[in-house]
Amino acid sequence: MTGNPDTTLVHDMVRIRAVEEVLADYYRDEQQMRTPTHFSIGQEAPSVGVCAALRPTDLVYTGHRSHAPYLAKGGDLRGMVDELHGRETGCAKGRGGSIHLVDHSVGFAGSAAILGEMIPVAAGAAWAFALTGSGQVAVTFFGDGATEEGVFAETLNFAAVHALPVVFACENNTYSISSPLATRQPAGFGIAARAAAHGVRAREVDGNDVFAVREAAVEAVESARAGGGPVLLELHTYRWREHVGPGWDHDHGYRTAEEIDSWVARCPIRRAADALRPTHPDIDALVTTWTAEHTAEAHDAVRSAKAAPWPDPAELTRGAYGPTA
Amino acid sequence: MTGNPDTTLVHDMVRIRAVEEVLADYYRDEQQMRTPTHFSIGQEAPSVGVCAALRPTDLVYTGHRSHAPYLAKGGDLRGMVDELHGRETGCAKGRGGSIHLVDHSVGFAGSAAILGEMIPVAAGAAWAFALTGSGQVAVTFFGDGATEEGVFAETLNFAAVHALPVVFACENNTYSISSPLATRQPAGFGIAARAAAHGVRAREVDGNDVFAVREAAVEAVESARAGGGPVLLELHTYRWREHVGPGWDHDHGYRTAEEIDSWVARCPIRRAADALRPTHPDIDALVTTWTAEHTAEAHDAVRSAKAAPWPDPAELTRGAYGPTA
Amino acid sequence: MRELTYAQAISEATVQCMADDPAVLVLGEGVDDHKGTFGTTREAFLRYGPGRVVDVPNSENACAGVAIGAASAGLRPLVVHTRADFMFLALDALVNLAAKWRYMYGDQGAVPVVTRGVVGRGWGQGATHSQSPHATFAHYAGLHVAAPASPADAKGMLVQALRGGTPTVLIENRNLYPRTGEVPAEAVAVPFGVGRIARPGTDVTIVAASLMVLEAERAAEQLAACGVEVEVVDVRSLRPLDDRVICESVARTGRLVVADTSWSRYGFAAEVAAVVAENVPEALRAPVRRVTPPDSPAPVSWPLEQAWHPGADALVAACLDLVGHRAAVPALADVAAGFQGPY
Amino acid sequence: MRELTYAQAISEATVQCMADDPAVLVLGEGVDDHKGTFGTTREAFLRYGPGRVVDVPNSENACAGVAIGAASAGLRPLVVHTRADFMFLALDALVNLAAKWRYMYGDQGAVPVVTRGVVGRGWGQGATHSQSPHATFAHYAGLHVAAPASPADAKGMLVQALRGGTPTVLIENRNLYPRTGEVPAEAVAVPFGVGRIARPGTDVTIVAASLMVLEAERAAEQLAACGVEVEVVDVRSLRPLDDRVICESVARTGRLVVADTSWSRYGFAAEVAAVVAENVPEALRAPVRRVTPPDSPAPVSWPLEQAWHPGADALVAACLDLVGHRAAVPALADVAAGFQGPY
Ligand SMILES: Cc1ncc(C[n+]2csc(CCOP(=O)(O)OP(=O)(O)O)c2C)c(N)n1
Ligand SMILES: Cc1ncc(C[n+]2csc(CCOP(=O)(O)OP(=O)(O)O)c2C)c(N)n1
Ligand SMILES: [Mg+2]
Ligand SMILES: [Mg+2]
Repeated sequence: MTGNPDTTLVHDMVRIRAVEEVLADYYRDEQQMRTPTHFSIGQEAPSVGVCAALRPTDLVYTGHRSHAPYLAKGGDLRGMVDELHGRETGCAKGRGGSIHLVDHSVGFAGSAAILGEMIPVAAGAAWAFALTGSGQVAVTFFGDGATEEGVFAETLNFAAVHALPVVFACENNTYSISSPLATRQPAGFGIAARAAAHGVRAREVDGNDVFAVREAAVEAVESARAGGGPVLLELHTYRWREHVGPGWDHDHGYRTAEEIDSWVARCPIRRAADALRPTHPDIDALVTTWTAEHTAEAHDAVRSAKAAPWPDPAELTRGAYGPTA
Repeated sequence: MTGNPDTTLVHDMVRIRAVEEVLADYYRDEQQMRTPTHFSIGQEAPSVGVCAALRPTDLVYTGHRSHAPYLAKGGDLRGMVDELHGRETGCAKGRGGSIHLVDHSVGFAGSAAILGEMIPVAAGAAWAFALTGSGQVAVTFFGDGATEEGVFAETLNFAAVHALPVVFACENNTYSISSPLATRQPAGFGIAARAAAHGVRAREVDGNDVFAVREAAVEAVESARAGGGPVLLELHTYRWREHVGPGWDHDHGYRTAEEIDSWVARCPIRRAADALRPTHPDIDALVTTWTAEHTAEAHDAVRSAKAAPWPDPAELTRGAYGPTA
Repeated sequence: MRELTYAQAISEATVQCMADDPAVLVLGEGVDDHKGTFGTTREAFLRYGPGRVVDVPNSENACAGVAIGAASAGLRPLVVHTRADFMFLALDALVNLAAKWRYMYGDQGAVPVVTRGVVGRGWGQGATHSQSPHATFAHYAGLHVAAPASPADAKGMLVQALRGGTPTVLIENRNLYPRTGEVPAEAVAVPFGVGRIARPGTDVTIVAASLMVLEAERAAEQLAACGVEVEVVDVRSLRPLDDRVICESVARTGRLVVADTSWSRYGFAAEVAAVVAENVPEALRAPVRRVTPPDSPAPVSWPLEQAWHPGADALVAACLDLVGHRAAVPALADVAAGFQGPY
Repeated sequence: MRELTYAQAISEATVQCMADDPAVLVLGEGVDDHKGTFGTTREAFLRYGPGRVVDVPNSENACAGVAIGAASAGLRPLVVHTRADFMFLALDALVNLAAKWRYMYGDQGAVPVVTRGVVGRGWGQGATHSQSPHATFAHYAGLHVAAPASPADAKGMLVQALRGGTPTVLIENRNLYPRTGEVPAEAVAVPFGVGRIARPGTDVTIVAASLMVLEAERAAEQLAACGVEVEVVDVRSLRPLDDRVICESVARTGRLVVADTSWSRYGFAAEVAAVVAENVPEALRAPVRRVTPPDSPAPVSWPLEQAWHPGADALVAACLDLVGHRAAVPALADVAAGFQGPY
């Protein structure tokens, strides 16, 4: 850990990377996490950069690729790993799995697996903030694929009409499962441009440059907080592993090994370290230390999760309904 | 009738106006047309101008405000009036009513009352045309309110990706029932601009200038037919009567009498006549003649509809299912 | 007790809940206009203005999501659809997110959004404006679904929904809006899952909700004149469903007719029949009857529309048939007869 | 006859229909990828390429509408959803437009779009990826809804759908994909509305569709060992529903268990119970039993997931209970046991 805001960004990415790599190995080797899992390995910078701009009371809502924003927002690691193992001690008590992480104590309000579903939800939270004058901001993370859902356009329009304090953080990794952007959206018309046409201020950012992401996010979040209305950040990034699951997918035929390698070469952690090295010559040592530290932390979490209690089938329906009035 | 393309536009608007005014009176006075009815009185130019650019084999799909495009595309008047009266002889055999007009013989493929629903349907027809190389174009009419449905954005994207021969004809009359545009869409961001951001070529047109509409439509339709991809026309116009039903609504509180009057002053028929008068000094006489002729035609149609047979309740479920393989 | 119309009862519940709880707000297309959703949102708009009674864009999916998000942040949104048919566009948000939220996040947090959907025939509304999607919503665990028949229940169940912890869908038949009945002045919640005997009888049980309770009562009156005593059960809510009141009644009468404004198959009528087959099959002295629309979309043409919608006459016929009574009875007046166009 | 897996049968039907009819085309998210929708669209893509097997944007509503439009212009689109849960977003287009098209335009024109939705448990799919929306679609008149259990039916019903004149929803349980069975080499249509006796028996009838037919057969085998003879009825299609095969079986056995992967209330289990209560109530010698998931969303955690999904064991218990048999029987292997992650 460190008090320096720049090295903290690197630390947070390293931690997410280390945790996800450990989880991916266990997931693949032991098949004990019975929940479809979408890793963010290679695309840690959007989560870390955006969440660095947030207060604990700001709320984050995400799609299926949820681990990175959960951890970046400060979500409890044990709670997440226990959840992936389906334990009663999981952050969603084993009911939700990888795609339904939640940690109210740090403002991670929830994730959901139906594409686009959380986008209006974040706008709704922002509406509540605006109506009550709470000064909070809502942020939602989603992918390029989710922007094809009609609810994305509906929400942009709604948020613009009501000038809501919401930041739309689009992680554009150019794929929806195995479908490239080119088969899904017309060439030359970006997501940011679409948002702008709906009256939502938008910026395209190099999503593998964590400092650029943070800078854009700070501007967006503070503008939204000050009543400047919604902002969309289109964060260009890339997923290294397969869409769902722990493996690599060079052999699936939808993208080339060269393409993947070219993005691995643009690793957000390496790039951040490169940028800091002149002023922080100890950055490589720090990365090595942090990697070791959080790899160990992740192994501990998995060990602990495996020892944690399963939910009791007698409580199978607990929480299906709320209390009555 | 006339063979002159310019005066034909005036004629077609006059006919629609005369028919709708007669129908509105009967509707109000006799309550014999038991079907919610959305008149286009005052906004005839978009239908007439766009349909003037179409071939009989091109297909038109519309929303609820269906009479004007139905008639403009050449839909059978008796079929429509019988349908409004719920008769077996109606264009939809009395099953569909005002909001479900259809006339396959002239390429009026159908109308539907769920906002936005027909927009992708037109794109789908265009897709069929593109795949089969039929050379047809599909056109869909809808209002400014329908553009707030997510399916509008989804369809723009789909049509752009596949460069479909579809023309989106948006009749922007600034209201959705009693809700003005300002409460529904952010100021300063037009529908045409949103379409453009989705990769759909778009133009804003004075929708009360039938010649401007035709010119834009000819360009759009022929470009789409030639493989130039989808085009959206945002046609600025105005509805004179209440949203649904035959009356005026100055007293409903959502718009002023002055606003209505200012648009009545911009009557598309009057404007077209004004434009043609220098070259067609007989235009006023023609308008008078046509008005009388089509007023009579409408009265006849109503008389005939009232004498037409009702559907047989024994055939209540006819057409619910298709034949099996 | 003073009488209110069903519409006034809903309006009063809305206004009182808004007064009691600043977190309650109303959103929907045109909720602020001069008609105010058949008069149910007008008073709230006049009192609380556009900040709490909010006209929204034609974006049913996003608006449902926005309501869920607002609820997740502590508000109590009441979403209003002037036709329940538009709710298909909000179905994903309601059944795939709102209904599951509390459970899938491990019983932490809640999104008790309330959605009102107007249904009901009248004036050739046709295939896409005549549906009652109550069974669709009631199939998915996690929602409460109610369809009150009386003004008192319309008020009390809305109050219950706006105070409870479960996302709720309220289905309102527009033909009920002008009906009057005694309504408590205070905002007293009517619990879900407790049906009522709307009329006691001994020969046949008619189970219904919403408008069909009135149709059943009209049928019962007519049948009483023929010496057939019908018990009318108003279930009030579809989920939870009061199995007990249904089964106890059928155990008494031995005959069941289920009335519904939506299709038989996989609908309310199916569920009620199943409850009886599951619990008191031995009580059945005759086959169960479902009085519902035929298996087609709704037509527009007047004579077809009249034939399509099930009403008191069809209930009378079904009951007479069940008791083996062959009398010819005069037709009843159409319950929607007073309704005029255009909408 | 040669054997195919259920997935191969679907693939073969698709390829043969595309060969027979150039108007048939396939669209869906990722239908063109290396997995090819569990292997069901791969062969078609390899043969007919991206012009007829079309990857689409994540726009379920528009894609349904596009398919309807293409059908209105003469094509025969087959829309594929890798999870039926995504179909909620297409529900408006399917139930409010496709289902009603032919009727509301006066029996002129048709939009016989076919939609395949994959359902089924496995690997902690959780609340929003474990649903079977068949009852929702089957409630609305105008659609055909089928849920074939065998490879032969999977092929034949897809052929039927792609040749028929009615929009159709086909629900496929992913746990059926690897199951093998005899499948005719030709593209022979299997009609909707004709159920079959999957196994004859005398003591209890289990009515099921899709995967639950297999569970019922497994239960029947176990029960036969205890001397209880179960008749398994595979309805094959939910709309039209073959009331007769259900009622004739129950008339023989006097006992009914309905099995379903979706909730009891307002679902398939309700409809089947209602059909019996409507037609042959006197045949029932015991209460009807519904073997379905409990009233909560689906959980992720392994032990909860196992408890939530109804299977052969629950059917065995229900049947034994109905016949008053108190024997303890050993638990059966989990039908989804072979399934591994991640998806
Ligand atoms: C409504 C809906 N349609 C389809 C899916 C299946 N699906 C799950 S993730 C995914 C890809 C989404 O791509 P994107 O939004 O870019 O996110 P990424 O996975 O790239 O982070 C798809 C199609 C879904 N979950 N929900
Ligand atoms: C999905 C849906 N939501 C709401 C409605 C109710 N509705 C019918 S017409 C209309 C106004 C539509 O406005 P616009 O699209 O601008 O067309 P206009 O009536 O102005 O021609 C509304 C809200 C509907 N029919 N469908
Ligand atoms: Mg992506
Ligand atoms: Mg408008």
